[in-house]
Amino acid sequence: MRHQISVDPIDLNDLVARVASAKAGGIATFLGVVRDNSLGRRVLHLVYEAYPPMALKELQRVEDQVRRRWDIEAIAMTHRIGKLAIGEASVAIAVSSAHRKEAIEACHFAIDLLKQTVPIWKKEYWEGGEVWIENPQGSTISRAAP
Amino acid sequence: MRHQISVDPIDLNDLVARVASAKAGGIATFLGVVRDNSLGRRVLHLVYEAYPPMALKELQRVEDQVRRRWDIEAIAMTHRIGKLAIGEASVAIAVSSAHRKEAIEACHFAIDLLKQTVPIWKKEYWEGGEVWIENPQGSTISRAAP
Amino acid sequence: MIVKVKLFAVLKEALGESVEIDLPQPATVSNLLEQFAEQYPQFRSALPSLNVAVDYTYSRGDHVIDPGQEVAIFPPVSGG
Amino acid sequence: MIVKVKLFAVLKEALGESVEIDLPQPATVSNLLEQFAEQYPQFRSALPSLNVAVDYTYSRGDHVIDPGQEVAIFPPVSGG
Repeated sequence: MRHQISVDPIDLNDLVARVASAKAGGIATFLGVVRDNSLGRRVLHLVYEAYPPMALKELQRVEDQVRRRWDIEAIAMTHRIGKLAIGEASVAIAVSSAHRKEAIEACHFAIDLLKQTVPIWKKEYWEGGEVWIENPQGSTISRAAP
Repeated sequence: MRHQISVDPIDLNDLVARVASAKAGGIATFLGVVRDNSLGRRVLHLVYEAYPPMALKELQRVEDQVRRRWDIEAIAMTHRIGKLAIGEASVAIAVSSAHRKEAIEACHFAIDLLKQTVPIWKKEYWEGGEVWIENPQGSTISRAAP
Repeated sequence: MIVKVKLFAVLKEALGESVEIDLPQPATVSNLLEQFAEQYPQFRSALPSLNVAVDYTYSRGDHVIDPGQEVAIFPPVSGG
Repeated sequence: MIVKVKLFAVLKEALGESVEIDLPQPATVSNLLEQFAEQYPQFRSALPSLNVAVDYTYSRGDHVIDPGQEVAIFPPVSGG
Protein backbone atom coordinates (compact mmCIF):
# COMPACT_ATOMS: atom_id res chain seq x y z
CA MET A 1 0.00 0.00 0.00
CA ARG A 2 1.54 3.24 -1.13
CA HIS A 3 -0.85 5.45 0.85
CA GLN A 4 -0.47 6.52 4.45
CA ILE A 5 -2.07 8.40 7.30
CA SER A 6 0.79 9.37 9.58
CA VAL A 7 1.71 11.57 12.50
CA ASP A 8 5.28 11.91 11.20
CA PRO A 9 6.51 14.86 9.13
CA ILE A 10 6.20 14.22 5.40
CA ASP A 11 9.41 13.59 3.46
CA LEU A 12 8.74 14.35 -0.20
CA ASN A 13 11.85 12.49 -1.33
CA ASP A 14 10.49 9.32 0.32
CA LEU A 15 7.18 9.77 -1.42
CA VAL A 16 8.89 10.22 -4.77
CA ALA A 17 10.93 7.08 -4.17
CA ARG A 18 7.67 5.19 -3.64
CA VAL A 19 6.52 5.99 -7.18
CA ALA A 20 9.87 5.42 -8.90
CA SER A 21 9.67 3.40 -12.10
CA ALA A 22 12.08 2.82 -14.98
CA LYS A 23 9.15 3.58 -17.28
CA ALA A 24 8.45 6.96 -15.68
CA GLY A 25 9.49 10.06 -17.61
CA GLY A 26 7.91 12.45 -15.14
CA ILE A 27 6.88 12.66 -11.51
CA ALA A 28 4.42 15.32 -10.41
CA THR A 29 3.94 16.08 -6.74
CA PHE A 30 1.68 18.28 -4.70
CA LEU A 31 2.29 19.34 -1.13
CA GLY A 32 -0.43 20.97 0.91
CA VAL A 33 1.18 23.39 3.34
CA VAL A 34 -0.16 25.13 6.45
CA ARG A 35 -0.66 28.80 5.65
CA ASP A 36 -0.34 31.62 8.16
CA ASN A 37 -3.81 32.92 7.40
CA SER A 38 -7.26 31.62 6.63
CA LEU A 39 -10.31 33.73 5.85
CA GLY A 40 -8.44 36.76 7.11
CA ARG A 41 -7.51 35.19 10.45
CA ARG A 42 -3.92 34.82 11.55
CA VAL A 43 -3.50 31.07 12.02
CA LEU A 44 -1.27 29.84 14.85
CA HIS A 45 -1.38 26.13 14.08
CA LEU A 46 -3.67 23.37 12.84
CA VAL A 47 -4.74 20.01 14.14
CA TYR A 48 -5.75 17.28 11.69
CA GLU A 49 -7.86 14.32 12.72
CA ALA A 50 -8.63 11.27 10.57
CA TYR A 51 -10.84 8.21 10.50
CA PRO A 52 -7.83 6.09 9.53
CA PRO A 53 -9.25 2.82 8.15
CA MET A 54 -11.83 4.66 6.06
CA ALA A 55 -9.31 7.31 5.02
CA LEU A 56 -6.99 4.60 3.66
CA LYS A 57 -9.92 3.04 1.81
CA GLU A 58 -10.86 6.41 0.31
CA LEU A 59 -7.24 7.10 -0.66
CA GLN A 60 -7.31 3.79 -2.55
CA ARG A 61 -10.53 4.94 -4.20
CA VAL A 62 -8.79 8.17 -5.27
CA GLU A 63 -6.07 6.02 -6.85
CA ASP A 64 -8.71 3.90 -8.61
CA GLN A 65 -10.39 7.02 -9.99
CA VAL A 66 -7.05 8.41 -11.16
CA ARG A 67 -6.15 5.15 -12.92
CA ARG A 68 -9.52 5.11 -14.64
CA ARG A 69 -8.67 8.47 -16.23
CA TRP A 70 -4.90 8.52 -16.82
CA ASP A 71 -2.20 6.08 -17.79
CA ILE A 72 0.07 6.44 -14.80
CA GLU A 73 2.84 4.24 -13.43
CA ALA A 74 2.25 4.80 -9.72
CA ILE A 75 0.68 7.14 -7.19
CA ALA A 76 1.52 7.60 -3.51
CA MET A 77 -0.44 9.73 -1.07
CA THR A 78 0.32 10.62 2.53
CA HIS A 79 -1.82 12.71 4.85
CA ARG A 80 -0.40 13.85 8.12
CA ILE A 81 -2.52 14.08 11.28
CA GLY A 82 -1.95 15.73 14.65
CA LYS A 83 -0.67 19.23 15.34
CA LEU A 84 1.00 21.06 12.45
CA ALA A 85 2.88 24.36 12.47
CA ILE A 86 2.82 27.04 9.76
CA GLY A 87 4.85 25.88 6.75
CA GLU A 88 4.55 22.17 7.52
CA ALA A 89 3.11 19.84 4.90
CA SER A 90 -0.27 18.32 5.71
CA VAL A 91 -0.67 16.23 2.59
CA ALA A 92 1.58 15.02 -0.20
CA ILE A 93 0.80 13.28 -3.47
CA ALA A 94 3.32 11.92 -5.97
CA VAL A 95 2.36 10.54 -9.38
CA SER A 96 4.73 8.97 -11.89
CA SER A 97 3.88 8.49 -15.54
CA ALA A 98 5.62 7.95 -18.86
CA HIS A 99 4.63 11.47 -19.83
CA ARG A 100 4.52 14.72 -17.87
CA LYS A 101 1.04 15.83 -18.88
CA GLU A 102 -0.56 12.69 -17.45
CA ALA A 103 1.46 12.90 -14.23
CA ILE A 104 0.57 16.55 -13.61
CA GLU A 105 -3.11 16.26 -14.51
CA ALA A 106 -3.51 13.08 -12.44
CA CYS A 107 -1.85 14.77 -9.46
CA HIS A 108 -4.19 17.76 -9.77
CA PHE A 109 -7.24 15.52 -9.97
CA ALA A 110 -6.04 13.44 -7.00
CA ILE A 111 -5.63 16.37 -4.60
CA ASP A 112 -9.02 17.78 -5.62
CA LEU A 113 -10.77 14.45 -5.04
CA LEU A 114 -8.87 13.75 -1.83
CA LYS A 115 -10.09 17.03 -0.36
CA GLN A 116 -13.67 16.11 -1.23
CA THR A 117 -13.84 12.54 -0.05
CA VAL A 118 -11.11 11.39 2.35
CA PRO A 119 -12.41 11.48 5.95
CA ILE A 120 -9.93 13.88 7.52
CA TRP A 121 -10.78 17.07 9.39
CA LYS A 122 -8.85 20.21 10.10
CA LYS A 123 -9.17 22.45 13.12
CA GLU A 124 -7.69 25.91 12.92
CA TYR A 125 -6.32 27.65 15.98
CA TRP A 126 -5.88 31.38 15.88
CA GLU A 127 -5.44 34.18 18.43
CA GLY A 128 -8.39 33.81 20.77
CA GLY A 129 -10.26 31.10 18.94
CA GLU A 130 -10.46 27.79 17.18
CA VAL A 131 -12.81 26.25 14.66
CA TRP A 132 -13.38 23.02 12.79
CA ILE A 133 -13.17 23.62 9.05
CA GLU A 134 -15.56 22.11 6.53
CA ASN A 135 -14.34 22.14 2.93
CA PRO A 136 -16.77 23.88 0.57
CA GLN A 137 -16.67 20.76 -1.58
CA GLY A 138 -16.19 18.30 1.26
CA SER A 139 -18.27 15.15 1.05
CA THR A 140 -21.75 15.58 2.42
CA ILE A 141 -23.10 12.53 0.77
CA SER A 142 -26.11 12.43 3.08
CA ARG A 143 -27.28 15.80 1.83
CA ALA A 144 -29.18 14.30 -1.06
CA ALA A 145 -30.61 11.52 1.07
CA PRO A 146 -34.38 11.32 1.50
CA MET B 1 18.65 33.32 -7.81
CA ARG B 2 16.45 30.33 -7.24
CA HIS B 3 17.35 28.65 -10.54
CA GLN B 4 20.32 26.42 -11.18
CA ILE B 5 22.20 24.44 -13.79
CA SER B 6 24.10 21.81 -11.87
CA VAL B 7 26.06 18.60 -12.24
CA ASP B 8 24.90 17.43 -8.81
CA PRO B 9 21.97 15.06 -8.26
CA ILE B 10 18.72 16.94 -7.67
CA ASP B 11 17.31 16.96 -4.15
CA LEU B 12 13.60 17.72 -4.35
CA ASN B 13 13.39 18.58 -0.64
CA ASP B 14 16.02 21.29 -1.17
CA LEU B 15 14.07 22.68 -4.07
CA VAL B 16 10.87 22.75 -2.04
CA ALA B 17 12.70 24.55 0.77
CA ARG B 18 13.72 27.22 -1.74
CA VAL B 19 10.06 28.11 -2.43
CA ALA B 20 8.85 27.93 1.17
CA SER B 21 6.61 30.79 2.22
CA ALA B 22 4.29 31.36 5.17
CA LYS B 23 1.72 32.52 2.62
CA ALA B 24 1.91 29.33 0.57
CA GLY B 25 -0.94 26.85 0.88
CA GLY B 26 0.39 24.54 -1.79
CA ILE B 27 3.63 23.56 -3.48
CA ALA B 28 3.53 21.79 -6.83
CA THR B 29 6.62 20.13 -8.18
CA PHE B 30 7.60 18.37 -11.37
CA LEU B 31 10.55 16.05 -11.79
CA GLY B 32 11.71 14.97 -15.23
CA VAL B 33 13.17 11.49 -14.93
CA VAL B 34 15.35 9.46 -17.31
CA ARG B 35 13.21 6.71 -18.82
CA ASP B 36 14.51 3.34 -19.89
CA ASN B 37 13.13 3.72 -23.39
CA SER B 38 12.73 6.37 -26.04
CA LEU B 39 11.05 5.88 -29.40
CA GLY B 40 11.24 2.14 -28.87
CA ARG B 41 14.96 2.10 -28.10
CA ARG B 42 16.33 0.74 -24.86
CA VAL B 43 18.13 3.71 -23.32
CA LEU B 44 21.35 3.04 -21.38
CA HIS B 45 21.98 6.54 -20.12
CA LEU B 46 21.74 10.19 -21.13
CA VAL B 47 24.13 13.09 -21.27
CA TYR B 48 22.82 16.62 -20.89
CA GLU B 49 24.74 19.67 -22.07
CA ALA B 50 23.83 23.30 -21.40
CA TYR B 51 24.78 26.81 -22.45
CA PRO B 52 24.83 27.87 -18.79
CA PRO B 53 24.67 31.67 -18.80
CA MET B 54 21.93 31.69 -21.41
CA ALA B 55 20.11 28.79 -19.73
CA LEU B 56 19.96 30.75 -16.47
CA LYS B 57 18.68 33.78 -18.34
CA GLU B 58 15.99 31.69 -20.04
CA LEU B 59 15.02 30.08 -16.72
CA GLN B 60 14.48 33.59 -15.38
CA ARG B 61 12.36 34.32 -18.44
CA VAL B 62 10.26 31.22 -17.69
CA GLU B 63 9.73 32.61 -14.18
CA ASP B 64 8.75 36.00 -15.62
CA GLN B 65 6.22 34.36 -17.95
CA VAL B 66 4.80 32.30 -15.09
CA ARG B 67 4.41 35.36 -12.85
CA ARG B 68 2.67 37.21 -15.66
CA ARG B 69 -0.01 34.50 -15.70
CA TRP B 70 -0.39 33.25 -12.10
CA ASP B 71 -0.24 34.70 -8.64
CA ILE B 72 2.52 32.56 -7.18
CA GLU B 73 4.74 33.01 -4.15
CA ALA B 74 7.95 31.54 -5.55
CA ILE B 75 9.35 29.25 -8.21
CA ALA B 76 12.63 27.34 -8.25
CA MET B 77 14.01 25.41 -11.20
CA THR B 78 17.07 23.19 -11.43
CA HIS B 79 18.34 21.39 -14.51
CA ARG B 80 21.03 18.80 -14.16
CA ILE B 81 23.77 18.37 -16.76
CA GLY B 82 26.31 15.61 -17.37
CA LYS B 83 25.73 11.88 -17.46
CA LEU B 84 22.46 10.60 -15.98
CA ALA B 85 21.36 7.04 -15.31
CA ILE B 86 17.85 5.61 -15.75
CA GLY B 87 15.59 6.86 -12.96
CA GLU B 88 17.66 9.94 -12.16
CA ALA B 89 16.00 13.36 -12.27
CA SER B 90 17.16 15.65 -15.06
CA VAL B 91 15.00 18.63 -14.19
CA ALA B 92 12.97 19.77 -11.20
CA ILE B 93 10.54 22.63 -10.76
CA ALA B 94 8.84 23.71 -7.54
CA VAL B 95 6.15 26.37 -7.36
CA SER B 96 4.51 27.70 -4.21
CA SER B 97 1.26 29.61 -4.18
CA ALA B 98 -1.52 30.53 -1.79
CA HIS B 99 -3.79 28.14 -3.70
CA ARG B 100 -3.15 24.73 -5.19
CA LYS B 101 -4.67 25.38 -8.61
CA GLU B 102 -2.27 28.22 -9.33
CA ALA B 103 0.74 26.24 -8.10
CA ILE B 104 -0.09 23.20 -10.24
CA GLU B 105 -0.99 25.11 -13.40
CA ALA B 106 2.07 27.33 -13.09
CA CYS B 107 4.31 24.29 -12.64
CA HIS B 108 2.79 22.64 -15.73
CA PHE B 109 3.28 25.79 -17.79
CA ALA B 110 6.86 26.19 -16.53
CA ILE B 111 8.02 22.70 -17.56
CA ASP B 112 6.39 23.06 -20.97
CA LEU B 113 8.06 26.42 -21.61
CA LEU B 114 11.40 25.26 -20.19
CA LYS B 115 11.49 22.39 -22.67
CA GLN B 116 10.85 24.78 -25.53
CA THR B 117 13.26 27.57 -24.73
CA VAL B 118 16.04 26.78 -22.26
CA PRO B 119 19.28 25.99 -24.14
CA ILE B 120 19.96 22.48 -22.92
CA TRP B 121 20.49 19.42 -25.07
CA LYS B 122 20.09 15.74 -24.43
CA LYS B 123 22.05 12.93 -26.01
CA GLU B 124 20.67 9.43 -25.71
CA TYR B 125 22.95 6.42 -25.55
CA TRP B 126 21.49 3.04 -26.33
CA GLU B 127 22.86 -0.38 -27.28
CA GLY B 128 25.02 0.25 -30.34
CA GLY B 129 24.22 3.90 -30.85
CA GLU B 130 23.79 7.43 -29.66
CA VAL B 131 21.89 10.46 -30.89
CA TRP B 132 21.30 14.09 -30.01
CA ILE B 133 17.63 14.70 -29.34
CA GLU B 134 15.71 17.71 -30.63
CA ASN B 135 12.42 18.42 -28.84
CA PRO B 136 9.47 18.56 -31.22
CA GLN B 137 8.64 21.94 -29.74
CA GLY B 138 12.19 22.98 -28.99
CA SER B 139 13.09 26.55 -29.88
CA THR B 140 14.00 27.02 -33.50
CA ILE B 141 13.51 30.70 -33.49
CA SER B 142 15.54 31.15 -36.65
CA ARG B 143 13.08 29.02 -38.59
CA ALA B 144 10.85 31.97 -39.34
CA ALA B 145 13.78 34.18 -40.16
CA PRO B 146 14.01 35.63 -43.67
CA MET C 1 -30.53 -3.06 18.05
CA ILE C 2 -27.98 -0.85 19.74
CA VAL C 3 -25.63 0.67 17.18
CA LYS C 4 -22.35 2.08 18.40
CA VAL C 5 -21.63 5.13 16.25
CA LYS C 6 -18.15 6.55 15.90
CA LEU C 7 -17.92 10.34 15.79
CA PHE C 8 -15.31 12.72 14.41
CA ALA C 9 -14.30 16.36 14.43
CA VAL C 10 -16.92 18.71 15.93
CA LEU C 11 -19.24 15.79 16.80
CA LYS C 12 -16.51 13.95 18.66
CA GLU C 13 -15.53 17.11 20.50
CA ALA C 14 -19.14 17.63 21.64
CA LEU C 15 -20.29 14.07 22.30
CA GLY C 16 -17.18 11.92 22.68
CA GLU C 17 -15.55 9.26 20.50
CA SER C 18 -18.78 7.35 20.06
CA VAL C 19 -22.45 7.25 21.06
CA GLU C 20 -24.97 4.45 21.18
CA ILE C 21 -28.15 4.76 19.14
CA ASP C 22 -31.10 2.40 19.60
CA LEU C 23 -32.63 1.51 16.24
CA PRO C 24 -35.43 -0.79 15.08
CA GLN C 25 -34.34 -3.64 12.88
CA PRO C 26 -33.92 -3.47 9.90
CA ALA C 27 -32.59 0.06 10.20
CA THR C 28 -31.52 2.40 7.42
CA VAL C 29 -29.03 5.27 7.35
CA SER C 30 -32.01 7.67 7.34
CA ASN C 31 -33.37 5.98 10.49
CA LEU C 32 -29.96 6.40 12.10
CA LEU C 33 -29.67 10.09 11.33
CA GLU C 34 -33.24 10.77 12.47
CA GLN C 35 -32.65 8.98 15.75
CA PHE C 36 -29.29 10.74 16.18
CA ALA C 37 -31.06 14.11 15.80
CA GLU C 38 -33.73 13.03 18.30
CA GLN C 39 -31.06 12.13 20.82
CA TYR C 40 -28.83 15.16 20.17
CA PRO C 41 -31.20 17.93 19.00
CA GLN C 42 -28.34 20.45 18.96
CA PHE C 43 -27.21 18.70 15.75
CA ARG C 44 -30.59 18.56 14.01
CA SER C 45 -29.84 21.67 11.95
CA ALA C 46 -26.55 20.10 10.83
CA LEU C 47 -28.27 16.91 9.68
CA PRO C 48 -28.27 17.74 5.94
CA SER C 49 -24.50 18.11 5.98
CA LEU C 50 -23.63 15.04 8.05
CA ASN C 51 -22.03 11.98 6.47
CA VAL C 52 -22.65 8.38 7.45
CA ALA C 53 -20.15 5.62 6.79
CA VAL C 54 -21.10 1.97 7.12
CA ASP C 55 -18.12 -0.36 7.16
CA TYR C 56 -15.88 2.52 5.93
CA THR C 57 -18.11 3.33 2.96
CA TYR C 58 -20.18 6.47 2.47
CA SER C 59 -23.80 5.35 2.79
CA ARG C 60 -27.10 7.12 2.74
CA GLY C 61 -30.87 7.04 2.59
CA ASP C 62 -32.32 3.57 2.42
CA HIS C 63 -28.99 1.80 2.84
CA VAL C 64 -29.60 -0.89 5.47
CA ILE C 65 -27.29 -1.12 8.48
CA ASP C 66 -26.64 -4.72 9.47
CA PRO C 67 -25.80 -5.74 13.04
CA GLY C 68 -22.05 -5.80 13.62
CA GLN C 69 -21.17 -3.26 10.96
CA GLU C 70 -18.97 -0.30 11.88
CA VAL C 71 -20.98 2.90 11.72
CA ALA C 72 -19.68 6.47 11.80
CA ILE C 73 -21.22 9.93 11.57
CA PHE C 74 -19.09 12.91 10.67
CA PRO C 75 -19.27 16.45 9.27
CA PRO C 76 -18.02 17.45 5.81
CA VAL C 77 -14.37 16.55 5.45
CA SER C 78 -11.63 19.19 5.41
CA GLY C 79 -8.41 17.33 4.71
CA GLY C 80 -5.79 18.47 2.28
CA MET D 1 34.94 41.39 -38.47
CA ILE D 2 35.81 37.97 -37.11
CA VAL D 3 33.00 36.63 -34.94
CA LYS D 4 33.77 33.79 -32.57
CA VAL D 5 30.70 31.57 -32.51
CA LYS D 6 30.01 29.16 -29.66
CA LEU D 7 28.55 25.82 -30.67
CA PHE D 8 26.52 23.24 -28.77
CA ALA D 9 25.27 19.68 -29.03
CA VAL D 10 25.64 18.12 -32.47
CA LEU D 11 27.40 21.22 -33.83
CA LYS D 12 29.95 21.22 -31.04
CA GLU D 13 30.55 17.51 -31.50
CA ALA D 14 31.22 18.02 -35.21
CA LEU D 15 33.09 21.34 -35.26
CA GLY D 16 34.39 21.94 -31.74
CA GLU D 17 33.42 24.35 -28.97
CA SER D 18 33.57 27.35 -31.26
CA VAL D 19 34.32 28.46 -34.81
CA GLU D 20 35.36 31.81 -36.28
CA ILE D 21 33.19 33.36 -38.95
CA ASP D 22 34.32 36.33 -41.01
CA LEU D 23 31.45 38.78 -41.55
CA PRO D 24 31.06 42.17 -43.21
CA GLN D 25 30.17 44.97 -40.83
CA PRO D 26 27.37 45.65 -39.97
CA ALA D 27 26.36 41.98 -39.94
CA THR D 28 22.98 40.47 -39.20
CA VAL D 29 21.99 37.08 -37.82
CA SER D 30 20.93 36.09 -41.35
CA ASN D 31 24.41 37.01 -42.64
CA LEU D 32 25.95 34.89 -39.89
CA LEU D 33 23.87 31.81 -40.70
CA GLU D 34 24.49 32.17 -44.44
CA GLN D 35 28.25 32.46 -43.90
CA PHE D 36 28.16 29.54 -41.43
CA ALA D 37 26.47 27.37 -44.11
CA GLU D 38 29.05 28.50 -46.68
CA GLN D 39 31.86 27.48 -44.38
CA TYR D 40 30.24 24.23 -43.14
CA PRO D 41 28.03 23.07 -46.02
CA GLN D 42 27.20 19.83 -44.20
CA PHE D 43 24.93 21.97 -42.01
CA ARG D 44 23.19 23.89 -44.78
CA SER D 45 20.17 21.58 -44.71
CA ALA D 46 19.88 22.10 -40.94
CA LEU D 47 19.90 25.88 -41.32
CA PRO D 48 16.13 26.40 -40.90
CA SER D 49 16.23 24.67 -37.52
CA LEU D 50 19.33 26.33 -36.08
CA ASN D 51 19.07 28.94 -33.33
CA VAL D 52 21.27 31.97 -32.91
CA ALA D 53 21.80 33.67 -29.58
CA VAL D 54 23.40 37.10 -29.32
CA ASP D 55 24.45 38.01 -25.80
CA TYR D 56 22.37 35.08 -24.45
CA THR D 57 19.19 36.18 -26.24
CA TYR D 58 17.46 34.36 -29.10
CA SER D 59 18.00 36.56 -32.15
CA ARG D 60 17.12 36.24 -35.80
CA GLY D 61 16.83 37.74 -39.24
CA ASP D 62 17.87 41.36 -39.42
CA HIS D 63 19.07 41.55 -35.84
CA VAL D 64 22.49 43.24 -35.97
CA ILE D 65 25.48 41.63 -34.31
CA ASP D 66 27.77 44.19 -32.73
CA PRO D 67 31.51 43.61 -32.28
CA GLY D 68 32.27 42.09 -28.87
CA GLN D 69 28.90 40.43 -28.39
CA GLU D 70 28.77 36.75 -27.47
CA VAL D 71 27.33 34.76 -30.34
CA ALA D 72 26.16 31.15 -30.30
CA ILE D 73 24.61 28.77 -32.83
CA PHE D 74 22.77 25.68 -31.65
CA PRO D 75 20.17 23.13 -32.73
CA PRO D 76 16.65 22.91 -31.26
CA VAL D 77 16.83 22.47 -27.52
CA SER D 78 15.96 19.18 -25.83
CA GLY D 79 16.16 19.83 -22.11
CA GLY D 80 13.62 18.67 -19.59
